[in-house]
Amino acid sequence: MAGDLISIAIGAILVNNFVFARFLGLCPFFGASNNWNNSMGMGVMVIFVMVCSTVLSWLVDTFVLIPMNARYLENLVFIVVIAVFVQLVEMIIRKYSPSLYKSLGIWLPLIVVNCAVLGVVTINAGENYAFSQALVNGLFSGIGFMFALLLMATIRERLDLMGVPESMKGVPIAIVVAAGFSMAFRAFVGLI
Amino acid sequence: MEVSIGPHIRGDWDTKRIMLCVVLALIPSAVAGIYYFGYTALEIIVLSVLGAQITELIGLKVLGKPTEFDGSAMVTGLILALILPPSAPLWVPIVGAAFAMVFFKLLFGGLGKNIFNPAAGGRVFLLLSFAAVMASFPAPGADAVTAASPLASTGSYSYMDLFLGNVSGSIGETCKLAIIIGGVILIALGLIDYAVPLVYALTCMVIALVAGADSLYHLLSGGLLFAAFFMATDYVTTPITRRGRVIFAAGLGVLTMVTRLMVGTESISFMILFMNGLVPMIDRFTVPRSFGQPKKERRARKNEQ
Amino acid sequence: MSSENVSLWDEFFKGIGRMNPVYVLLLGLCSSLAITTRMENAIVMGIGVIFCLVCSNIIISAIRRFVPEDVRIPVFISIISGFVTLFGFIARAYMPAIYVALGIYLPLITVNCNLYGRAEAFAQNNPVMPTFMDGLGIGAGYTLAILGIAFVREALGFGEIMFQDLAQFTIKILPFQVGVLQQPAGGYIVMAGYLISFTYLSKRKERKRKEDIAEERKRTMENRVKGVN
Amino acid sequence: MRGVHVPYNKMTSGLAIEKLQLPDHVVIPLHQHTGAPADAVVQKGDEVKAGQLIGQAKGYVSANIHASICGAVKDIKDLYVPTGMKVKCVVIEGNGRDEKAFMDPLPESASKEELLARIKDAGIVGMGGAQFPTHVKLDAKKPIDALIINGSECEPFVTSDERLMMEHTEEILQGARIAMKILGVKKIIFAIEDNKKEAIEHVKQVCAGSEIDVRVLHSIYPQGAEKTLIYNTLKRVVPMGGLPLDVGVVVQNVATLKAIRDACYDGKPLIERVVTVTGSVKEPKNLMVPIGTEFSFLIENCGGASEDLAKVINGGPMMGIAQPSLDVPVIKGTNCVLVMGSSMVRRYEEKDCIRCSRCVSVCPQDLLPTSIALYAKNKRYDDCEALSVMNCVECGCCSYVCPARIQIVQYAKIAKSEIIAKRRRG
Repeated sequence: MAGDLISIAIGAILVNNFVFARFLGLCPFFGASNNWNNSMGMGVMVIFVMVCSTVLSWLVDTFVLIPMNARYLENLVFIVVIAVFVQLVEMIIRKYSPSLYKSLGIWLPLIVVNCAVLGVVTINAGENYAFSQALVNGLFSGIGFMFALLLMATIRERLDLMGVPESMKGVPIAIVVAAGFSMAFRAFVGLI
Repeated sequence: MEVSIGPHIRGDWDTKRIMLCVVLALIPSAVAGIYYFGYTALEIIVLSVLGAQITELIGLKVLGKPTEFDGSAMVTGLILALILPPSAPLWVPIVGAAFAMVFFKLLFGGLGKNIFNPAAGGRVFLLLSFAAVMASFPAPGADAVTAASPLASTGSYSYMDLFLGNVSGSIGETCKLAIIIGGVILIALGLIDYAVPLVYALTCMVIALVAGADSLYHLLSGGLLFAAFFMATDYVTTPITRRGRVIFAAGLGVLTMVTRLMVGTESISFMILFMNGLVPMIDRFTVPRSFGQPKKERRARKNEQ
Repeated sequence: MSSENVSLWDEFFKGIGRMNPVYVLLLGLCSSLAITTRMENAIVMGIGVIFCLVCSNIIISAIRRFVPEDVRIPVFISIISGFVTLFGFIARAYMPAIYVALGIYLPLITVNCNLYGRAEAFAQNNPVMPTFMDGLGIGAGYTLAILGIAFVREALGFGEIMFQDLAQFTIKILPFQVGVLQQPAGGYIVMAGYLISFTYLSKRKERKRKEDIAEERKRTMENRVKGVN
Repeated sequence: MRGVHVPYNKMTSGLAIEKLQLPDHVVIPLHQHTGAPADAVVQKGDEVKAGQLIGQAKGYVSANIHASICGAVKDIKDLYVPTGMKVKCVVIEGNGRDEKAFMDPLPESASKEELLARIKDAGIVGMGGAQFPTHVKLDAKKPIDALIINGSECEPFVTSDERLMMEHTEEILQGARIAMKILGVKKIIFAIEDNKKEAIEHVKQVCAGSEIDVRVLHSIYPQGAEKTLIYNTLKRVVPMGGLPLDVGVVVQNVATLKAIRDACYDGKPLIERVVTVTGSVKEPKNLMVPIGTEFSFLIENCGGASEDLAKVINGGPMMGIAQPSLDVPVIKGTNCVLVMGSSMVRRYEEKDCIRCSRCVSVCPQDLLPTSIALYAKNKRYDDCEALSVMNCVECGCCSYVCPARIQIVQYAKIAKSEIIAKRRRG
């Protein structure tokens, strides 16, 4: 069991990294990876939302959809769960911690349409993961996403300083870097 | 009278001289490769160097940058050739060098700006794209018997054969003696920090020892030593502080051995790309404490922007 | 009437050209890179996006006056998700192989930034007809973009173009395969190629336009000077 | 400690100090020191004698200025000085006479206050190049327990201090004892770089049996930088943004100590100094030169230039400043006039950084010069500040070693001045 969880964790960070292997959450990835602070904010929020959505949707899936034999509605139900959850969190943060809202809250609405979150939930359901497996997958997918964000942020900060050619500035060069990582991450495929 | 800013004298080393010395240090490996694998090895080396050089020339023209020869493309082409299998068809070095130069260097704006080691990138591209031609390694000598890379067959070679390079493998990676000669040249000229190959090799050996594998065999097989001296020490794609470089070397060692032992493949080039990507982050966290700076201020970098 | 027609077509063509969702707006990148190993998958994905985008656009545009600001995210998302689920049923029934190949990316059309992005940016502020054309244009632009990527990846990555589900044929293109293009990295590489060319061309066009404007200004100035004299 | 090994080219180290013939006129700037400029106390047409006060120090951090030759004040006007600034200068037309207007010598028993007042009156400033008023430095407000005599002279070509150590060892030590008395210290270290063999021998001989600890240091540039020297002799680390006082140390250059001694025991103000004239001149020399002598006169007296003049530098080649013309005067901090002919000057084109990190490994202040240059190039001075650019001593090692020939130290200087300007703005 523990070995299984470890391999899910390694898989989520290295082998099936959301950004470099699975292509999930790319819009916020390229949007927020332009500097360290944005990446931190986005990364932290993604991990938080991913873990909570994983838990919530696992509960809904196991105790509502499967007994009712309504798994074909998963997509609809999950996205509503995520949207409602995020909206709630946004309201709570805004009310109780305006400073936190100011630094992290701006990322919240974006996260609803972040395919990484719906992606991890869909993967959990598709693989029929048990609760612990789903939780580990959710957590480490988020960590893998944040890792990729921070890597890209430091690289893009350096590239900004060095000055890349005019038509390469911003996202194009980031995609080239992502291609490099994507190739490098290929070596991890045999790990699990 | 000329008014210019100081210092009014400068050191002797310039970029071109550094690059040409790296080429010099690579020559023993190239010679050993040609000795063991014959004329094809020479062809591959020449084509790879030419490919890199011509691609760079065209690329710099397109970018509108000065096309003065600085030797860096030559180094990339040479390193790429030395990590290719000697049986590779002749289009492989050309395609690989062109891709390496364009995708891993010129798109970033040329020398000094690239994130990934172009030679490692070129090899990774070739491995992923043309697995069949990249994975067969002929044994040294005239006969074209295809053998697996030495990594796959632990214990089938003597240490002496491994050391001298009388084994199958990539052109420049087999002869450890030549690699060490080149490495010593680089260290003696003060071009590379001896800590990098040392830490890298030691990390690999310790991990092999802990895992119960033959650590000397691991050290002497595959592309470990070549990467230690010539790829993990590439200026542009490794950290700028010594502490950073040691972290880089240790991380590379761990990843090399993890993939060797757990996946069973030689993926040093991949791991070099991966660690290259980590370099800006390592640099960010290894800003040295300036002389007389209190400890607390070390990470004084402001985070609000 | 004719002027309205022109503007409607304009809504359509902007999605293909200057507001191309993939190459210019950089939206919907995930699926553009993930499912473009085969052209067939890309076609189905494109159809799915056009279908869901147009339908949800129309509905959202129609009900736009009745949705309170605070709950618009869940409402829009649910509408989109409904159509995505519907398209999932259709795909599973008629093209099972592609349905499997698309995997999680089919349900993930729900969170394709294009759909929510268009709902937010266009549909909730515009009447039904322009919204319809906008959806169609953006969908077509998206489809063309991913077909472009898929063509390169399949032709070079597999050396052939193979259809199994929509039609059945194989066209041999190359005697060898560039394996990396089948892999995730290939998506990024081809995407980078297209994106860089797009940016380069548009930058050049922009520069040319600026030069033209400068030229025009210079000429008017000269004329004015002449007029004064 | 780190630094670079530069070719020393100390070709004048075997040449004894010669007294320069009297120049027919001198240009004496009223601002040759850190702090406020002095006020002129003479007027156009006044007759002055050598050693007569012509500029009165204004405020505490300032220094008196004295006439260096005997003659008449021809003009008082703004002229360029070797620091690159345009400052008010007193031009004195010499009359060829050798009349002196020195102060009375002080007795050996003079009190601390008297000595300090004399140093102030004599207008003594740091003669190693920094030109900081010496009376301020010696009037330490913090407890001091060590005095370091800086005889390291790490700049290539310069030999003025080396000659002083050979020929005037006693005077330097007398000066050091005066400084000791003022500071009340017991510990005294004479630091010399190991490439000055003869000077070391002399100093060792004279110091034998005394309380002075002669330390022979490894020759590496910038060994003579205060913070580096303190670390290498006493292993004390001057805190960032701090002064040597903060670790209980005062560093004095050998030439300054000799000037202190001359002021106290001969009553002679700081009106002349040793200048090494070297490089592309026919006869390189170590000359005793009145302050205010123009560079052109020095070069003439060294047989003229041996080839086309390309650059003339006030100071050594590492930190010295290239001069726009030969009409600039020798000032109190001019230890060397380096004449560079066109064969000595090489022009370099700045290329892209290859991150070789040579600059990182030579920086004596443990900075990241390459990153600082990169941020400064992008005008991100806050990031430069975060990388402690204010701790830069501008020694130029980074520029010296850079294979891409990037003017790293120049970027650091720009960043520093921008940061200072920003701090001033508040």
